[in-house]
Amino acid sequence: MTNLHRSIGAAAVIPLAAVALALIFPNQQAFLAQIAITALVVLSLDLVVGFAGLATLGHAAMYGAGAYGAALYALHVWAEPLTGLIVGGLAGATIAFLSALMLMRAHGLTFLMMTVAITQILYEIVNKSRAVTGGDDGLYGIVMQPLLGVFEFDFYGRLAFWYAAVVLWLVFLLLRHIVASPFGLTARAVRDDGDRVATLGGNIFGHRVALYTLSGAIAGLAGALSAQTVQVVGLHSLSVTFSADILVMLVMGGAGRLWGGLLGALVFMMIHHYAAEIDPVRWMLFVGAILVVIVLFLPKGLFGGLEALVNRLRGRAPA
Amino acid sequence: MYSLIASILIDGIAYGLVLFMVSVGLTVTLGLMRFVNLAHGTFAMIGGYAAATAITALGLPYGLALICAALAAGAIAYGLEIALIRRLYHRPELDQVLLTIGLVFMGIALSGMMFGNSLVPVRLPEFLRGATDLGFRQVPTQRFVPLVMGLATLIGIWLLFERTRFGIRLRATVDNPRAAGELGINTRRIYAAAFAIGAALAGLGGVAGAELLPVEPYYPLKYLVLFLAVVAVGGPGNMLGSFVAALLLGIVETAGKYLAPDFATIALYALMLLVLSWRPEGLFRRTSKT
Amino acid sequence: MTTKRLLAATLVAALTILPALAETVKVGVVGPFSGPFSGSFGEPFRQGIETYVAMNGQPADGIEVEFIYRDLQSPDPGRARALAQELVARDGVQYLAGFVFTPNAIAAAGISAQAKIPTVIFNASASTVVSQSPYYVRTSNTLPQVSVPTAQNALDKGYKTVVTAVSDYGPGVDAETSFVKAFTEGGGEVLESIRMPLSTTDFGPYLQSIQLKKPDALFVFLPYGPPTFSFVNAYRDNGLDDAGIAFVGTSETQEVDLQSLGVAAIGLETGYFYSAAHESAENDAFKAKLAELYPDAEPNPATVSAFDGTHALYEMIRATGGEADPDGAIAAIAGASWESPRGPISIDAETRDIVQNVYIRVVEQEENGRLVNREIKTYEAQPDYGAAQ
Amino acid sequence: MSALLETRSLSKSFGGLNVTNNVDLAISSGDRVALIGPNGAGKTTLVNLMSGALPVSSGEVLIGGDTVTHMSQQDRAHRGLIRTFQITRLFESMTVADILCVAAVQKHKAGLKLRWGRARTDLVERDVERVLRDIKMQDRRDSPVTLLAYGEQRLVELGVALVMQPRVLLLDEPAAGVPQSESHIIMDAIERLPSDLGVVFIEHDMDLVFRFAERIVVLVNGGVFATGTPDEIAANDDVRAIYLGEADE
Repeated sequence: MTNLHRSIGAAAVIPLAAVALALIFPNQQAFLAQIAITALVVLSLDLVVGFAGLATLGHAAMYGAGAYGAALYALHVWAEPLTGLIVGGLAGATIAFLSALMLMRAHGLTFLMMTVAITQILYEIVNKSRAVTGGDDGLYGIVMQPLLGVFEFDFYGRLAFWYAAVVLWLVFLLLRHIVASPFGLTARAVRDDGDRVATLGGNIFGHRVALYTLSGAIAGLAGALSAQTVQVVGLHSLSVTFSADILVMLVMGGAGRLWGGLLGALVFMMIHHYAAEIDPVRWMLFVGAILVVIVLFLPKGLFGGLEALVNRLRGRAPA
Repeated sequence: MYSLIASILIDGIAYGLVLFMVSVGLTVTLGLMRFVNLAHGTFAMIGGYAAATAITALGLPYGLALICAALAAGAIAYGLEIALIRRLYHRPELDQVLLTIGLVFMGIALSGMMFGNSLVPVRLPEFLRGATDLGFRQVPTQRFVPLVMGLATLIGIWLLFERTRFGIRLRATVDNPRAAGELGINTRRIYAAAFAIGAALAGLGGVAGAELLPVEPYYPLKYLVLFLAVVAVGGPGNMLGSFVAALLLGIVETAGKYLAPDFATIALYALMLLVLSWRPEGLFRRTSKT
Repeated sequence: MTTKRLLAATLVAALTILPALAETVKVGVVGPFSGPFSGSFGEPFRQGIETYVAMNGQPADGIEVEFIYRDLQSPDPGRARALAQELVARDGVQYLAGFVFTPNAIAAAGISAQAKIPTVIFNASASTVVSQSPYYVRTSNTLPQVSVPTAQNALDKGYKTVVTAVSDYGPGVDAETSFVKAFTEGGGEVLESIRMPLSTTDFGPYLQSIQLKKPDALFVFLPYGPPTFSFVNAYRDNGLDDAGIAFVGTSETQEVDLQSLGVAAIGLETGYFYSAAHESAENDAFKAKLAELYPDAEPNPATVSAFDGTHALYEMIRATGGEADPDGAIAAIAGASWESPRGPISIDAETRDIVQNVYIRVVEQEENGRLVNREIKTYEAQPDYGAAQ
Repeated sequence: MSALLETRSLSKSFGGLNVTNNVDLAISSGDRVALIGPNGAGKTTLVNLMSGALPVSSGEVLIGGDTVTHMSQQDRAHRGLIRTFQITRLFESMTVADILCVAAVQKHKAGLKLRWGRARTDLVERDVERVLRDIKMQDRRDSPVTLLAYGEQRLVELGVALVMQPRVLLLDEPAAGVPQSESHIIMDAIERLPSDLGVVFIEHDMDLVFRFAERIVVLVNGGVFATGTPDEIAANDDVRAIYLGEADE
């Protein structure tokens, strides 16, 4: 019973947080939509970094694939959002699957640099295919049909936020389920000691490919959300810089925990946004210092720190 | 035809040596010490600013400015090692990523405040400016700086790591810190010194490469991928590997520029993918036992 | 239905906010105030705005302008849109300004068009940008605008063959396309067009292979900062000047980089819209005030674009008496013309894009050792040739 | 009936150095074979070759009469060949039950399943509970493995193998590093192994060897030096000279 209560409670956190954010920041819905979309990519990144133990600077490849895929679909095929979302997810999954075949035997710095190489090659290809992608000027002119045929995309970003938040919530619930599944359990084991799982008959390569593809599909969904709500897709979505940003958010929140990714995205985006608002010139000094402080004092990231705090308040020993 | 091949080799090697000089410090900190040092570029940038200041403001000759660059980068790194970095050696790699990215952010903001957000040229002495005629073509005279420094560094590092007590202790320490400590090696000091050496090399590289990678606040992030590529392809911790990798990457990108100008970048990254798929540990494994 | 309701909501919001802010007109300025482009764009934007304000005070009695700066380091359409939305909805800005990168400007166009926010583009240079919102105005330039007269000048100088080498991104491709078109239509021959990846650091090989083709001239477009620095040095150090291959550029010698380029830049010829050495009372006054406010600042094209952009904002604010009247504001600026520090400029009534002189300049060293872009020829009242294509 | 596990002229060399030399072995159902030999004799290498962790240089490995020489570890595992490690390799972030569950999931090839479905109740949990009973660790079920005593960790290492219900079990020094006071729990567990299981174990502790082994294979310099019953080996002067004498020191 308690477990059931707890899991229902956990499932309600995202909707409650979304409502709270919408009330606190009523005039910044487009920014909130950005947070939700970024949280979704960070969540997908956690599958690779936290649950496969592989640091990557190439996650933008799948996000970008989803964004361009959904944008091209909306421009040339059908401007219906939900099918576009599926297209984006498929595009991300395809890129992830193809690169996984090459990547999933590597680890460490080698893996990191291979992801960088793949992302850079995609970036260059998209940059050069100006006729299709708009190159560096970006792909624009996307006008989406109403969501479910009813809700119009407004320029204040209200629908954009709720749309992104609902997708984020559903994906989060799905991932919670997956993390507890045989697949998720095996993922943790593979992260801890992949070779050991092989001696037990586990198909490590296949498992990693599946995990990477799943992660790519989710990153693709996030890319599609971005394309549909921003209505412009730029090369930024395929850049190593973007990959690095989301990696920082994940580690800051706490890799290996789904909540960590969400919290990291929210807190980093907020700090960045407000620090840059207070001092548009020197905010990086402040953000840099915060990262250093987090590493020194919260070794398990923000979520780990939060958990420890809650446990202490409840008078429990930390697990 | 021959002159084309010669040109590819000359430009490729010259560029490769620049790549080697700017990455060699990272081979020490990331490769040998296994600290995920994404702030490597920050130390190169510090070296660049130090040299530029020494030349422009203090009027020092280029040679002395190089020494200033190494000292400034090394000293700041030494301080950071003691204050922050040594706490992170036993922490997960991702924590090291976060810490060094934090340092990079702070370095960007601070250098922008101190030196402005535009690039700062490291003025060359008269005899290093302009072109040198090789008969069939000209090469920039400045490229002799990374050539000489690159070879000197390679030999110097080899001597330092293979032929001195410090080198033996350093290798013992990175291979097995506990055993090294039991043998009476002051592992903390060895680590601090090695980190400072890595940063000092970065500082030198920042100056030697300043013609191609100009010094500016965003330097550490802009060229990070380049540094990492050299170390990964060469095999982390292998000095000779980094040297060969830098030359290889330099030559391949240069060949791309001559033969398929629009696709030079793709050629470079495709090569990286191939090499790393073929040899996941890099071209050269670390020589000492793991 | 929904759109109407939203417009109504906007109107109500505007009406409820406005009385309280009757004297203050807010302008949101979005640009790279930190990061790799802050030196070449963010800082000049700010300096241009503040210099204009220092020289002209407030637009009218009882109207105060407040500039709200928002940092947007790089092309990131999502963030661009979010910042624009927030500035409009939360901060209640009547005008937007800034925008360096084309994708960012296009992303914000949706907000500008739907919320009816007159916006002055300080840089984003793709021809299409201004057409993305009926409330967009541009005070910088487009690449065709400066490349076409530069090609004309190359023809006039008798260059028969040219190789073009541009950075492989939007502005580079625009520059290449318009230069090649103008140069070949004028009877010249383009031997090769090279697009160099944006991440290129070593330009030596490109210049060596260009040398083998022995063109009369080399047309170049590179982004400000490090690429330009490396390229110009490589041009000298690989002996292209000795081989008699003339340098034909546009923004490469602009003032933010010029002193860093050093002696390597002397003699380079470029066609662009502003030189700090432009001789006019307006330019002298502008430079004097800039030097007073920012002793270390170089007056450069981005500063002047922001300076003129601020002028455009003032014109619009004056014409509408500080009230929210987007159509009135645009009507007031479309077709306007004035004397800028760069020379005479006007805003095309149809396209809302800038029409200005393009000057052919050559880099000279002054007695005090400083380098300047000396204007030697003027192509008057150049439109955006890209819009016609 | 063919042997459960067989090697034929199995050899392995690392850059000219022969670490395994023409080894012929056959393990049948119910066998208890001890692999002994001085340090560096190639015992662990032999286990690695049999389990597929290392590629062979020449020779063959057969399971149940089928050649598996070029098969991966996981395929050999599914054919009933399971090994343990000299240094415990357990999933550090997990509890005892989770670790056993990982093994059970692999056994049922459910590693890619996104739902537990019937796997949980019918198969996985049955396997996990069975082994927990077998190794007598029901009370440690939900303990994080890193908090266990080392002897208990070794027991879990053995338990992981038992979940797989192998036909042949390769135990690489099952009691290595376990303090004397705890070693009996390992021995008891080994004693209770199913009688039809073929077991090969590397062991340095001669008490253990002589207590369990029905056959002893002495490896020296990568090759089989002697084979025989415990009594025969104990009586073999050459073995005594080379190995036992050394071990006595």
